Amino acid sequence: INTATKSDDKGKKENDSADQTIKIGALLPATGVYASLGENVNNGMELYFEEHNWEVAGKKIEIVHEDSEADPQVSLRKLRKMIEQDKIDILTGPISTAVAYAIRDDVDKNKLPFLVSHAGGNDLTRSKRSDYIWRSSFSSWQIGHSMGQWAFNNVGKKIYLTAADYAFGHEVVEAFKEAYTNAGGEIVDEVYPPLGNNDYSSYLGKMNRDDIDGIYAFFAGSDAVRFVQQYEQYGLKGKIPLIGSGWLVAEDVRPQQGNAPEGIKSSIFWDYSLETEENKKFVEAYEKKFNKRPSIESLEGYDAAAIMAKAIESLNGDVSDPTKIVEQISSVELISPRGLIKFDKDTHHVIQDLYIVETVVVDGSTENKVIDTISQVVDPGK
Amino acid sequence: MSTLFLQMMNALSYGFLLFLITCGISLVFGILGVLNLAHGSLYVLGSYVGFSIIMKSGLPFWFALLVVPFVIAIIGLIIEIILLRPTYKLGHLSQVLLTFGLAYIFHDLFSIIWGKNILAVSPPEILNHSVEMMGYMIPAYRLALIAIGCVIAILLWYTQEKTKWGAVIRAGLSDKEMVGGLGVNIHLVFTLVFFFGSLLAGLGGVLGSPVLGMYPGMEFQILILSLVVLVVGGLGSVTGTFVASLLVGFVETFSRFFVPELSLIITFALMAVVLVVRPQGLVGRRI
Amino acid sequence: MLSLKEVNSYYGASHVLHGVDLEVKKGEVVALLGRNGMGKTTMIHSIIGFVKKVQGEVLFEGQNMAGLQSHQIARKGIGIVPQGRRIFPNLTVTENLTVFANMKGGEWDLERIFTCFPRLKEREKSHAGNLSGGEQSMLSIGRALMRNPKILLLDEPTEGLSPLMVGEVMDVLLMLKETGMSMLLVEQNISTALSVADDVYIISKGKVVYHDHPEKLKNNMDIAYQHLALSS
Amino acid sequence: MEKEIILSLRGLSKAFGGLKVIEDITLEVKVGEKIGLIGPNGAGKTTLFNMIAGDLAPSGGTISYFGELINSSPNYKRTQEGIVRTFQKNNLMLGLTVKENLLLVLQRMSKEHTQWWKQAKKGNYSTLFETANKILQEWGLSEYSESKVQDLSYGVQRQIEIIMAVAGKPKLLLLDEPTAGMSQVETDQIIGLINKLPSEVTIIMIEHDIDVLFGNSDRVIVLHTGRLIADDHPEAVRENPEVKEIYMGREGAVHA
Amino acid sequence: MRKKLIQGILLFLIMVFVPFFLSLYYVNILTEILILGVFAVSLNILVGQTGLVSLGHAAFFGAGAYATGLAATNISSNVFFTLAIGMSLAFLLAIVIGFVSTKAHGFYFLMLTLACSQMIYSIVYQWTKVTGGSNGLSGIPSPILFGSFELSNQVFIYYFILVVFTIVIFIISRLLHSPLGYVFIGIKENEERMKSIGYNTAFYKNLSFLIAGTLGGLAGSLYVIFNGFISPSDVYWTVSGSVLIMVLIGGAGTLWGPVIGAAFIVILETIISSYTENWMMIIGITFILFVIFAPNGIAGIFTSIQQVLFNRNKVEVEKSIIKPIKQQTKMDG
Ligand SMILES: Nc1ncnc2c1ncn2[C@@H]1O[C@H](COP(=O)(O)OP(=O)(O)OP(=O)(O)O)[C@@H](O)[C@H]1O
Ligand SMILES: Nc1ncnc2c1ncn2[C@@H]1O[C@H](COP(=O)(O)OP(=O)(O)OP(=O)(O)O)[C@@H](O)[C@H]1O
Ligand SMILES: [Mg+2]
Ligand SMILES: [Mg+2]
Repeated sequence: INTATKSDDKGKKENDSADQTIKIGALLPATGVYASLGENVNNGMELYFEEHNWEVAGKKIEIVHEDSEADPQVSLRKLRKMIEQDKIDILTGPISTAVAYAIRDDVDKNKLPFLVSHAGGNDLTRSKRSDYIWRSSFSSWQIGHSMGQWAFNNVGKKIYLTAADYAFGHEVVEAFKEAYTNAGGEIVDEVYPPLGNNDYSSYLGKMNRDDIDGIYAFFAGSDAVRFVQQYEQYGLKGKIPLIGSGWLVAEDVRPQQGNAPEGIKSSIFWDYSLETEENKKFVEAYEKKFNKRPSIESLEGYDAAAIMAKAIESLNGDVSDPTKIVEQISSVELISPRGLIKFDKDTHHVIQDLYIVETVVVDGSTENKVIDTISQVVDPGK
Repeated sequence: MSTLFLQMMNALSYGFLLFLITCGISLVFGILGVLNLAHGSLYVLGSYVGFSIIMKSGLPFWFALLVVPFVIAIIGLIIEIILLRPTYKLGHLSQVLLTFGLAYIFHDLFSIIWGKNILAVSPPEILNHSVEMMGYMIPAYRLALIAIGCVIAILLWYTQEKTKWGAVIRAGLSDKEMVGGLGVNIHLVFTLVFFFGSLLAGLGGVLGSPVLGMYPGMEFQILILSLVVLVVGGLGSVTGTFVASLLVGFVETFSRFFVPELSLIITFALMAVVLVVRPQGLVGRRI
Repeated sequence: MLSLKEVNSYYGASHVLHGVDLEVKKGEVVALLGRNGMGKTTMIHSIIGFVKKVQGEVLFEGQNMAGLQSHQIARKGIGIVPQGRRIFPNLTVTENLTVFANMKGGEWDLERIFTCFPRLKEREKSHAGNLSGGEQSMLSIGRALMRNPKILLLDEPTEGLSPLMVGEVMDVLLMLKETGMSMLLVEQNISTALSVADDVYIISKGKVVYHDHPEKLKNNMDIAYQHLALSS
Repeated sequence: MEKEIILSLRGLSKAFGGLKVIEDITLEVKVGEKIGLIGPNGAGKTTLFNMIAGDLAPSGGTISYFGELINSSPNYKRTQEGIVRTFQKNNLMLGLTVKENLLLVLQRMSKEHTQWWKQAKKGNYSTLFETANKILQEWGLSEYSESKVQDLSYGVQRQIEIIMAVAGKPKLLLLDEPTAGMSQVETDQIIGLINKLPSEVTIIMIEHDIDVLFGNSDRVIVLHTGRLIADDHPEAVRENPEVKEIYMGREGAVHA
Repeated sequence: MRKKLIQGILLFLIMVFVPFFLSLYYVNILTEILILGVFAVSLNILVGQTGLVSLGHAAFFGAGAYATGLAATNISSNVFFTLAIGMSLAFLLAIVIGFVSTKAHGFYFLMLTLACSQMIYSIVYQWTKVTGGSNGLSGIPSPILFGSFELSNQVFIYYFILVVFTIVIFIISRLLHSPLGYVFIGIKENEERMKSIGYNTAFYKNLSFLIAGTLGGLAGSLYVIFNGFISPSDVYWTVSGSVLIMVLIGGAGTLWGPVIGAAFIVILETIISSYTENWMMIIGITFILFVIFAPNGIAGIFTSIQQVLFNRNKVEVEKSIIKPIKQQTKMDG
């Protein structure tokens, strides 16, 4: 049996070098709560490869899509399919951190280069680090930590913490807490509503107190919509400043929030409004192709595609050796729409700028505006 | 003291929101005995159609409130006549499978038609502000929900208790054939009740959308939430669902306030406790 | 008024009634006798439309009812007291009586039922499922009467009734007969059946094996026993 | 020798809410007695059975079985100890065949039922099959043995109801209107078989068919509005004017 | 019976040779089917035999999986040890949940099991220190069979799981036709009457719940052995829902139905979702077609085909013992 599988392995390699297409596996959710994130990452990748005629270093690029359903069990099944059936050369995805952790061992065992284009779990580039896993998006730590000092300087000395009760929320808030208290701030209290909570009124009631200078919130998706709306409806807006991660006021949730997010300040590694050449070009192309604004996940997809393309290029299209692929990925350095990005070779994690963004009302609807930059944030890796 | 008052108001408004979401399934499952797992989907469909009317076509909220329930009710009607009827003689497990299949189909239809993004609906202009009560701001829309909830509760209670419809349906549940033998077209009755159940789902969908919004997969959360409220109240009576909605509203709101760590577990714990103490729910009739 | 011509009834693949002919004239009480499992209930159910597969003609006031749904059949003026009572256990006694009532042109109303069966009056607010067996039988009869039918199908209406109540029910039936109501009565107690019947049928294994005037049988019960026992 | 007392009720009563259904019944039954229980509809006969069999908890009073208080013993335990009842309203495993219904009774008594590794059809179990076949044959129901109960006519289901109880080898058999819904031919047959049960089997039978009842009881008990109003030899009860008045009615004689 | 045994052995041998013909990918899918097959078979004891429709079976899967995962990470990764730990926790949980929920009937039972399993879910979800919270428990070491013989290869794991699966199926096939199995069916048909016949139905319902729960835990343990991770989404009620659907689609109350159902769902989902994003719609339509055209599940289709092809009497006896969907489960309480 052993020999059978081994020869199978060899077959794979031979096939690939003969083949003229490079297969990229995209393990992204197409159904369920995270479906829109998956769709946006996909769009970003497609935009990039379309701009390059789906060709890199003379080889055709093919994306193999599999619906992860944001479910680790399903994802693992799909991953195995992509490895065995589709014989993908590089993997990207997967949105959900739980999925990333679940497939980590199989990826590692199979020596499959895996460029994480969205999944924040700190451990992925810490205790669960693998030679074959590199992350181009962000870590929870980067998001939370970046705002600590800033909040102490610009918001106040006493802050109330709140986050959706799941690992991502906790990690972000922990990082913020660390930075903020180190800076000298005091966390007055914290509360963790469950993920997918539909009524924040009682939590807001707890936060509605006079002895705090602000609220730091981590919510995303429908939670962000509801939280920010109810923050306004229950009269906290204008009374207690709200800060948080960029997902609180992300491109794809703001339209649903009305004018409620006005004045929220958040930290994030890209914003629609960034005034760089690269970003303007990206935004324009994206809007032309998809007829809607890019979201941060679109950018993540776009960047991931760019990084993979760069790596393949420097290998002249020879993707037969996975160690070489990851080596090349690790050396990619580029000016992306989000600014300069490169990899930290120790942690396998991206080094990037973080922006402090304020939400303002322009012509009756909200826009984000970059008000500060924290440059080249490096995840500590432990 | 006044924070308690605020939480009371929150609990009340949340409770009524729950009632608006659950009254449809209370009618269809609690009273008609049809376990419709696609009920959450009908609710979400109501929200989405309402979204198209209000946010896309720019028509007034009230117009959507009037039209959408009927659209959903007609869709419910078609589902009942074509798909559900044959399952009545097969039993509940077949209904589980069938309506779960429907929910799957709806899930994909939603993302094909309305995309995968989160959507929200703005409340009607006149309610799009907050009212100050005892120094606290309370959204006017929530207060309006309390009023509408009361009206619907009374209407439902009246039809169930004071007309013979409730009795005919209960009779049909225990012996459909015999009801036919006594000259009542029980199929028609079932279809009508399903129609009204779907109507209420649509109504709940429109009314709930400014608060809850909609996103892929929401239907399953709504479904579970509704089922929990339904069993806490007990199957078979709108009164039970009403009581349970308020109870769940209060327990959830106050537990969030006092012991936020437990909020994920609290509804289910409440349900478990109620069922262990009273195996047929708070107000449930033994069917 | 009601006549069955060459009726064949099936449950799925099993053929239960084999070419049955039967007639109930206006104002007549027809008794249907037979051992257990011979097809009496099937016959009643074929008339009211509970049996799905019925071939042949079931004529009511000259109109063929085969193929109609049971609620349509019932609305033509056919009342039924089914076997096993089949009252609605989760409805109260009053609900059982009133919900399906048809007051148009009828003489039976709640009050009258309660005078006939005072026991029901005492239990009017109870759930019918809590009634005793005999009380349920009364309720089932009352429920059928409340529909003020033109013809009554009675499938062992006296089952579980005390002798006193059997007498009362028989009185009611006799009185109904006097007012011109037609009835098809299935009964196990032959003498009770014969005390009201104008015509008697005995069926065995889904076929009519005997049809005559009750007097014939009254004078000679052995005939009845013979025909009844024959089937074994 | 005086026969042992199998069942003794002391001050037994039952109320549903405010409705007193059984009031202060005291009664002793000796082993092997055949007792007829009559009373107008709603007198409380079935309720009394429910309490003896453990399907209903009494509101007051005691029930003793062979001198032992069984008030709090659950119904299945009483059945295991020999108190077996039939139901006035058919209560069977409708989706199973007649034989399977019967086998469930037989295997319970054979104590084999907790064995999951044995195959029902093999070993000892085949003797159960034979017993089942024998019983069905004896009761003239062989032709139905493989039919699902739900496909049978009402009267046949009533017969199975009785077989299920008799097959349980009762010491105290509670028959609730056994012959209701049965034709006369079947009634004769069933009663004949019940009479063939071993003489030490105690039987209490509720029956509205007074021919059957008076013909087969050593003692008749009359219940009226939850109270015991007569307890005597059949002939004495039959002549009792109060019983005539409340139970038999004018026509009582006609049926006799 | 003997014929069945020979058929079973043949099937087992075919399964043994599968890895020689199929690629690792298919072997993996097959392993997953076997695991979910065990899971579905265990639920079938409740749903198909005892008539207790549970929507909380994932709790046991989760209990088995987490216990196995934690034991393997922290104590020893010997398979037998971790399996035993997983099953023991599931067993204990089944005692508690069974005690609470078997008191309720029909739909209330369903909702009570749902409530209990959602509480387990919350615990798993929020007890981050132990369970890893929403990120799950990953990096669980490969199981060790004997001494230092690691089941590192997917094919070895397949064989191990195949053996366990075979044992479970054997046990269940005995149970299904055993006197105890009949008692369960009797309870499904008419619990009240079973009491009157002299069965302590509360005990038997708990027993059935225990067997089902423990085997459900076994499935969870196998899952961890196979995948090396477990996350809260595997304890969520949707998992209970999908295993219930496997049982229904396959044919409740039959031996192979649930396994076939598991295979059907896994294969359908895997294949279709690779071709279209809208796979849920196709699966949904399949469910509906099943209800309309094959209300007795796939096993029911087989029986009908057999009936048409062969002498029908033989099958009929079988069928009447194992009653498929026509539910007596009074969900209206
Ligand atoms: N639902 C059914 N499916 C299949 N066969 C049935 C069904 N109902 C009745 N039968 C069969 O039809 C035959 C006639 O039954 P029916 O109920 O008409 O008898 P009956 O004369 O009313 O008997 P009883 O005196 O016992 O009520 C019986 O052999 C019975 O087994
Ligand atoms: N669960 C209950 N709740 C309320 N009342 C009940 C309940 N069970 C029985 N009763 C009432 O108690 C009385 C006695 O009922 P029971 O069934 O014992 O009568 P019975 O003597 O068996 O009559 P029958 O000869 O008609 O069967 C009836 O009037 C009935 O309505
Ligand atoms: Mg009959
Ligand atoms: Mg009685």
